[in-house]
Amino acid sequence: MRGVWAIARKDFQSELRSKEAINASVSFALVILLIFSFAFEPTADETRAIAGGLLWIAFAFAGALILNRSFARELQNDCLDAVIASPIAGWELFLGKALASFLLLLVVELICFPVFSIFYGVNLTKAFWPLLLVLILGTWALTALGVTFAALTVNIRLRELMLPLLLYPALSPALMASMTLTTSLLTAGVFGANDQPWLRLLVGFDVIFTALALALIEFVLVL
Amino acid sequence: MSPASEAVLASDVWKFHGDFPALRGVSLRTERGTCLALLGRNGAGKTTLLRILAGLSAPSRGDVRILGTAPRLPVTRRRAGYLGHGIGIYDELTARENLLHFARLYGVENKEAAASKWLERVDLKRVEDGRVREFSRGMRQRLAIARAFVHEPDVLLLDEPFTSLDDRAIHLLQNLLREAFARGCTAVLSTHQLREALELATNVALLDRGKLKFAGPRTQAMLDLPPSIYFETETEG
Amino acid sequence: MSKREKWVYALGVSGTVLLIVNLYRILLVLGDEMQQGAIYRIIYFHVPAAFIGWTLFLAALVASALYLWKKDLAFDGFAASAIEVGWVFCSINLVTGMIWGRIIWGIWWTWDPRLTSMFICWLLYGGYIVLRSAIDDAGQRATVSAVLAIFAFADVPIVFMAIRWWRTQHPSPVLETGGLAPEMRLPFWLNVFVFLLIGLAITLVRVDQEDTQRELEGLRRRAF
Amino acid sequence: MDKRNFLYLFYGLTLAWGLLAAYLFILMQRSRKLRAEVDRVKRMVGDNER
Repeated sequence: MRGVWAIARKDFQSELRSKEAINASVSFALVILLIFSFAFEPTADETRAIAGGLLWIAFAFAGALILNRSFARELQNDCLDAVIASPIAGWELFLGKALASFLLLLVVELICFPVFSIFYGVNLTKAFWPLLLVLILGTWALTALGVTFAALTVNIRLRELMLPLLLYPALSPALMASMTLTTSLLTAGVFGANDQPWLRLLVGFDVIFTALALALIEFVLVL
Repeated sequence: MSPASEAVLASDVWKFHGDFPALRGVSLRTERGTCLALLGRNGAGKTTLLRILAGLSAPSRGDVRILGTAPRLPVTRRRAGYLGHGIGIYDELTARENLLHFARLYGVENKEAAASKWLERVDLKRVEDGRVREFSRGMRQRLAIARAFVHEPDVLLLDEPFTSLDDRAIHLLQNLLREAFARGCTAVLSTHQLREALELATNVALLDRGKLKFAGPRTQAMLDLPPSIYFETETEG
Repeated sequence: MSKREKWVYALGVSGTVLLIVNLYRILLVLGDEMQQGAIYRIIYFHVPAAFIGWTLFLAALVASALYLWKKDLAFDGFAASAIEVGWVFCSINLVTGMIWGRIIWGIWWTWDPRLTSMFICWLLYGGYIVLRSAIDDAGQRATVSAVLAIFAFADVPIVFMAIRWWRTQHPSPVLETGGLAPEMRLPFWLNVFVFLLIGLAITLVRVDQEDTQRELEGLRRRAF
Repeated sequence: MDKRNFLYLFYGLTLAWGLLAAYLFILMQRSRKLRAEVDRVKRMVGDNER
């Protein structure tokens, strides 16, 4: 576990120092929210019905920028080799990176939330805690898959293009669940009767892909 | 301490890139406290072999032991130091943070003391809080050396350590290595800089197209005329 | 002729012969289905294509896991071939499905659970094929794509489940066709078999190419 | 048989087998190219080793 903290701490620290990914990600998310306002009448009731969808599309697209950086950051000066040669296990490296990316994504999302709430006239305080739960579960799904795929694509040509190409189809069940749950929380303020299976699906997705990533990451790192 | 007397033991190591054999049945053994210079042309398999010894890559066939244990085991990696082609330090962090990070990864007992000690040794103490991004080339290289030594490894695996170094850093590295050998540390280093390497080496191994062409103690003749090793061994083969 | 080539010809020829016999039965002997007319015959090709696609994806999953275990590039070659051929059958399934939908539902595409999940899987395995083309080193390509194949297949059941719940409030345009009539069963399963033979034959051709590719990469490195 | 539906059945089958044929065609091309390339590189390696 010591390695997990060391990696997470280093990643978080160096990102906060350069703010490269986080600035790009926040601005991108805001641009997406702006563009959506062209496509839909922002304050109409129908828009509220798809609010969860809009929000998660913005998060997923903006998140790819942060996830791409998580392993790409180790490329300069061949730091990845130095880290893999050190005595930490593959799963520690994965968890550390995932934890740092997860926190950074949460920061981006928490910045976007109030902006979204103002621009689209959505009340977020009505169901804040359940919303936070969905946010955490959905973001972890995005992180677990995203960091694994970032590790897969880190050494290849077209890295920036490959990650979204692989990530979004694979992520679709988690995105659907997050969108449905967020929408019903934003409209009704509570989980609806049909939401239980979605919540279970999201938790299951998180568990399955975290476990797979932990089990397989060592193969990806040591060729 | 494991009972094995070899620091590095490779038995019949093969590595394939697709169908291409980058290493073809390489067997090596290095006693503790010695320094093995790994020579060979570009593409002879030096880097591949060192990456396998460092646990960065798995051999396709054959077995590797470092200090008696498999390279990929955390126990082994804790006692090995690796310096590859890249310098392996982070530009956004300060010199001190870099060393602390790696000390943390290696589970060094007293991180702060270790970082201070090695910053002192490579003469970067006065810039310890400067970002590496702002460092000159020579300073970065010295920091990289400190990074490889920060956990006091028993086995050092150095890939072309002298190639990108300036004179000052070469001198520093040679001194640090001599000190390390004195306390029983073993080193395997691949190199093109024959003179610098041969001054340090106690043993020499020559790789050619993935095969071990020659392995033996370094002789005075090699030191007198470094390139002669290529001719000598080629006629033998 | 190598042993593999013999198999390719044997599978290909027997598949083609059976296909012609079966096509004759399907097109000229069997009558139209009552509600759908002639178009219903597309299910003889649509459904087997999906079956074979999935069979090949499953085979690729097994081969990928075996590669990670044994590190033998032959498994990687097979996995890559199976996924590529499976993806082609997946495309056939989607295209024939769209044409059937145009007649029966009046629209080319609908975001119905099955269509959507098939489309997502098509994208997922398409990503696998693109990813392979972006990696030069054979060992790295094999490892990375093996891990991706495992992730992709783990995703499939979740995608299916999720899509089934998705947009349940929409009226489903699916016209339930019910079970197959007895006289349609034989040609149907025969066609599944035909597709299996043809799919295997193509996969073998593709495996052969993977071998050649590997030999070529080895030769190229030796040339320098 | 229903004329209109039959036309679409025809389209469907043509597309299905057309796709497969196109894929086979691509495979053949690829095979030919691979073989030519192997021959070329083999000759190159032969020259190198002589």
